[in-house]
Amino acid sequence: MESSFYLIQLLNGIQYGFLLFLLASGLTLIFGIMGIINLAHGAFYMIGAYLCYWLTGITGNLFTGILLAIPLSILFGYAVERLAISHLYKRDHLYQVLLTYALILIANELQSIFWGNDVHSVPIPELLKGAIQLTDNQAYPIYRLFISAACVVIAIAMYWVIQKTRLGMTIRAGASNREMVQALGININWLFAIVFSMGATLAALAGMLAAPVNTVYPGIGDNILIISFVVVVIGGIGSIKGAFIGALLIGLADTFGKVLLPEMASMVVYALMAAVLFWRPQGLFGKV
Amino acid sequence: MSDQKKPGISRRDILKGGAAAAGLATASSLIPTRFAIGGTAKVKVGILLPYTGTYAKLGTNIKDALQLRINENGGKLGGREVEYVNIDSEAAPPKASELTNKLIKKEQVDFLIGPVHSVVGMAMVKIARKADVITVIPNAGANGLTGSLCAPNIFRTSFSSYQPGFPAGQAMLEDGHKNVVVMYWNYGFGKETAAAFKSSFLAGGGNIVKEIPTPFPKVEFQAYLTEVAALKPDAVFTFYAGGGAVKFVKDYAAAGLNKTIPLYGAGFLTEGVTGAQGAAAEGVRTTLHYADSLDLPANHRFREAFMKATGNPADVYAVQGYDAGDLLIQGMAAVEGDVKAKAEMIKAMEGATIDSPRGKFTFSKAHNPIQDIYLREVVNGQNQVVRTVQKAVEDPAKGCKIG
Amino acid sequence: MHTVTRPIIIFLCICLVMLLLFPAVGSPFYTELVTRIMILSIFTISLDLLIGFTGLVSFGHAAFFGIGAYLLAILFNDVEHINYWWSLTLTLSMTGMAALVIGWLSIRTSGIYFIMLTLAFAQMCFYFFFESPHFGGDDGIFLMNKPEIMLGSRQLVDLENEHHYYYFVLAWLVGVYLFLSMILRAPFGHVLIAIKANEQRVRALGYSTPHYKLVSFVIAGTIAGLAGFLEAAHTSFVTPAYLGWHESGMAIMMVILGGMGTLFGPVIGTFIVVLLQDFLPGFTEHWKLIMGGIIIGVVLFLPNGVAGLIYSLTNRLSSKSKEAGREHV
Amino acid sequence: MSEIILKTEKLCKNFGGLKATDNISLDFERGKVHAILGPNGAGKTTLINLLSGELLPSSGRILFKGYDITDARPEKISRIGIGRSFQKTNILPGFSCLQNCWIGAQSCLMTSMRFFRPAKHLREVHRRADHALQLCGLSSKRNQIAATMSYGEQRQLEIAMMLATEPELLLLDEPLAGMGSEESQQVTELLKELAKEQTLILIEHDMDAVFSLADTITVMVDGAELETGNVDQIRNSKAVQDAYLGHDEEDAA
Repeated sequence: MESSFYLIQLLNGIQYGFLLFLLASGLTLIFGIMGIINLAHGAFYMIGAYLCYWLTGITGNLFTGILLAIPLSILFGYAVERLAISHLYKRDHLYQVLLTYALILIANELQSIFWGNDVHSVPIPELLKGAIQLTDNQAYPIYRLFISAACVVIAIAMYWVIQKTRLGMTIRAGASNREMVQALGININWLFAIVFSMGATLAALAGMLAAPVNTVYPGIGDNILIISFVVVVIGGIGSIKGAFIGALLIGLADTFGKVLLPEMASMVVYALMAAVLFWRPQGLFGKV
Repeated sequence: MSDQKKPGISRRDILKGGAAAAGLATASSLIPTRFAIGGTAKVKVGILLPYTGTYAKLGTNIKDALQLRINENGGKLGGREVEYVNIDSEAAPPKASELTNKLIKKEQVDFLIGPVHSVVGMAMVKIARKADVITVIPNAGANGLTGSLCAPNIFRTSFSSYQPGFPAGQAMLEDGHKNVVVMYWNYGFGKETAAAFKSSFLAGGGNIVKEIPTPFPKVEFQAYLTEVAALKPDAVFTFYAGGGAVKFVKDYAAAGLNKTIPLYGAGFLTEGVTGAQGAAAEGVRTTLHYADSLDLPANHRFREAFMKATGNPADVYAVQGYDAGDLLIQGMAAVEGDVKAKAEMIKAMEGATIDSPRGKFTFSKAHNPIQDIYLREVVNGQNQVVRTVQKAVEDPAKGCKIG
Repeated sequence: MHTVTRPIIIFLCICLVMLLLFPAVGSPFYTELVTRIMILSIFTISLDLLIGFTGLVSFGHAAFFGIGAYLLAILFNDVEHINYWWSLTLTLSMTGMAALVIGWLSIRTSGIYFIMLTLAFAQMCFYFFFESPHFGGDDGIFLMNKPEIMLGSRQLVDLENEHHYYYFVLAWLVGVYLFLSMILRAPFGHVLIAIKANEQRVRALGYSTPHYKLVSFVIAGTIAGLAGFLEAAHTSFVTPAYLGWHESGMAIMMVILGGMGTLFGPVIGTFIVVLLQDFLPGFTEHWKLIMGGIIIGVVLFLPNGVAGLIYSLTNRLSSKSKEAGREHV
Repeated sequence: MSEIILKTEKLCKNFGGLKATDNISLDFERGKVHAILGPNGAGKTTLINLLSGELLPSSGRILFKGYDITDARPEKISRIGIGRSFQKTNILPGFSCLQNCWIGAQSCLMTSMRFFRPAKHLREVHRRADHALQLCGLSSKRNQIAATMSYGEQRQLEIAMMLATEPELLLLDEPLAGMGSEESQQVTELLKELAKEQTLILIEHDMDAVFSLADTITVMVDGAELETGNVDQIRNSKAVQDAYLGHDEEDAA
């Protein structure tokens, strides 16, 4: 194979990595700051994808669809946090695993009731429909580049919010010392509700952005859940930077695993995770 | 997505379900099926299909079409009323044995219909063979179900993985494609289809440039498409289905590959999903035992009736369910509703000719349809028949010891 | 640390008698269903040894269930006369080895990382069987013949006979229960429970806690393998789905619903969950909605599970004779 | 001068840029009570954690009876005869008093990997556990669940668990922390009793208790050793008064 082949694969890997980052960033936020294992992350992704399909269908435009779906996701995340998650902060991880597992069952049934079991697709807006010719016979869809760009923008925005704003400072403080934040007179319940709905919305946003390339069908959430966890754990729980690096690593490992080790393509990712944790049990950028 | 709505819905469903369950309980307690042979008692048809998860749509269509066919027969089998026992298989293999047992031992059904998922089918057939319950498989395509696992009481109205795969090799050679990349989901169905394709394609002098199995049920194809682009084959043969098929066809078109490298596949690539695939599916050619646009009276009749009964357009899965109903009708008619006369009924079913929407077909010795395979092309979102590739394709039924 | 009080012993004896009598009154379907529940109970009890007693939340325990089942199906795939004792020994020792390797790698981590690492290994095993061309892939693999339990030349138990198999599995369940309660009563078990309560302190008292955790992990894995062995011998059919994370999740659900940290809790939990799965789908198509609601209810309102409920009931009943009738687990 | 049981050589521990332990070289003599004093944040607990293996030092060495134990983990340290108690109560709350001590007594007897014999049949373990309870005056509470005992009793149990391992050297991290005067008195008596036979390394805030118990005192400030000497030397040291009392005033302010 010529070098352009590997260059394009590199592009594929990075692009997949960006998408994985978007999936994992919400999870690591909730993981790291609230100490909650949110198995329902995939359910939020699924809900985002379906909301996008539904609202795009109504409004006829992907962007208005997404703009309408975001506040709905925020509300939904907030409701879940208040009604269910907020009772679990002092409890063992085990109960969080279980409760969020139950949320998956419920979300999947609600999806089946509201939207049925068909496979749907979301049209790509005219503006982003084209493709860039890479080789004589392969083109790269502009929408994929748009997703990558959106992921980078979101990554930078998250970095900015967490490092530079007052909210971010409170969030960081809350992650390291819950009592201290409370002592400073900040309502920790309110803070956690914000973080959770932010995390849920990020997952839903990933679902929305990916909907036009991924199609929307029952069970999409389950497929991305485990891989998101792998990214978060490799990067180190709670580390946005770690999630970014982890996502790129996984994206590249998965892409090149498929090309170079097709027989074991699915195992490569898990083997990478096991190797990283063996070497650094707390992940690449995790705190001890 | 409201949490307010949730209790309302579940309550309503519970009430509905509860009433149905109560009705069912009284019915079965009043009429002890076991002792009543012939006229009075209802015939119990156990249906094990997925109604939740990825395969839910297939399960629903098969069930609706099966009941449609029996309702066309006055809702009766061999003159007896029919009672359906529906169980959601969840397409979950670990539960398959338990759920099959539930139908056979607890509900004591006379007939078993199902499943969609081949692995569930494996477990189910194994039990059904032992319990000697007449079983009609309306979808699951694993070759083994009418191969090494075949039995007198097991019938299939759908296809074996061999059937859409094998003629595809011939079809692609006829279309002039000699150097082909084979891509498929690396699981039983995909592997069997690809193997059948290869056997005819290689025998006809074709050349397989590369075989790319992709992990099932993952839908990240970008790396593979880059590989295809670099290999520059004449065409690509694929096996994907459901959500994976939509994603694959769209990704293939988005990468611009459809302009230079024609895409072929086993029929499921464009079955029931062309709406979601949109323009990307145009020109994709697939082989299958059915096409929506088949110009046969039976097909027109069926499609109209199905649309009227369910409000949904029919697809190949519905056809398979419809034919399963037809097979039951013929079997029961031959014994006039006496389910105890198994040998006689099986004989009648073996000899049945099904006037299917896909065209008339009969059964092989292994109880798999001997059917025509069509080459279809997606035109304006419709699978149009290009030509009949091979008439009366029969599964070789490797390992089958009956007949 | 839970103690087995006298009312609990009476309760367990009643349950045992009911299980002994059940095949006489139950229909063939329910006899078989209870057989399956008892097999799953062996699996969930073994998980409880990790979750409830050692404090290791394994999210990949189904891997060992699946490995046990697969080993039987692979190693003895077309053997005509499978010697039960030999196949059991071989299967369990190999499952134990797998647990040793996975455990050794996982136990270095703790908390969330342990949860995720066990999940990762289970997924690796899942994909190994799922994509491997040799073991049937996702179609699974059949076991052509059932093991034969011979004593000399006489057949001891006929595994083809549902009633025989029922009592055979029941005997295993009781055996595993007694084995684990013995372990937990022994010094080793005390250390495990202490590790769950406060690992740092136990280390400071001179225990090499990773060793204890590893031994516990291997025991639990081997017993899970036993359950897988029994299941494979029962259905003669093994698929990769046995190793999936949904199965691991369901097992955790059963342990918690029943009450972790008690050995009988998981058994109760398994009965409840499987019977609900049997019963609810007849009620509504969207039965998983109800299942999800039940799980949330348990998490929020019944954190100690049904066993916790039984304890608080019996404690209220026997609060006066509490000191007298106490025995340590 | 009697035998040196424990020795540290240029022990350092850094957390990031912070020097929590700065070049500590101390000798601890067998049979003596060696107290370590210092204001909050002086690095006393870090030092104990280094000695007990909870933390690994950044540099320097620790020698126990001449053997290098610098890199040993907590379980190893405990096995070779160094017991420790924790500043925050660190017991097994669901266990009874006796069971808590059992766990301690069992550890060095190499019987813990026994699977089948019920724990209560092991006579030697029983003897040790009982002895430890008796020393700490908890014999009457032996069957009480630890979580239900008073704070003072839990502190005593903390020490009893350590004693059940029958260590040669005891590391006590603020055994009097948070106690009322009466409880405090009791524990001080217990420590005096222990001091007759054992070697103690004691971290304590309570000056009176330290002065009444200790044979040798080391004062630490900002992770470093300020001064080491007997009670009178320390009491009269100018440097100590400046540093320690000065800090105290700051704290009060």
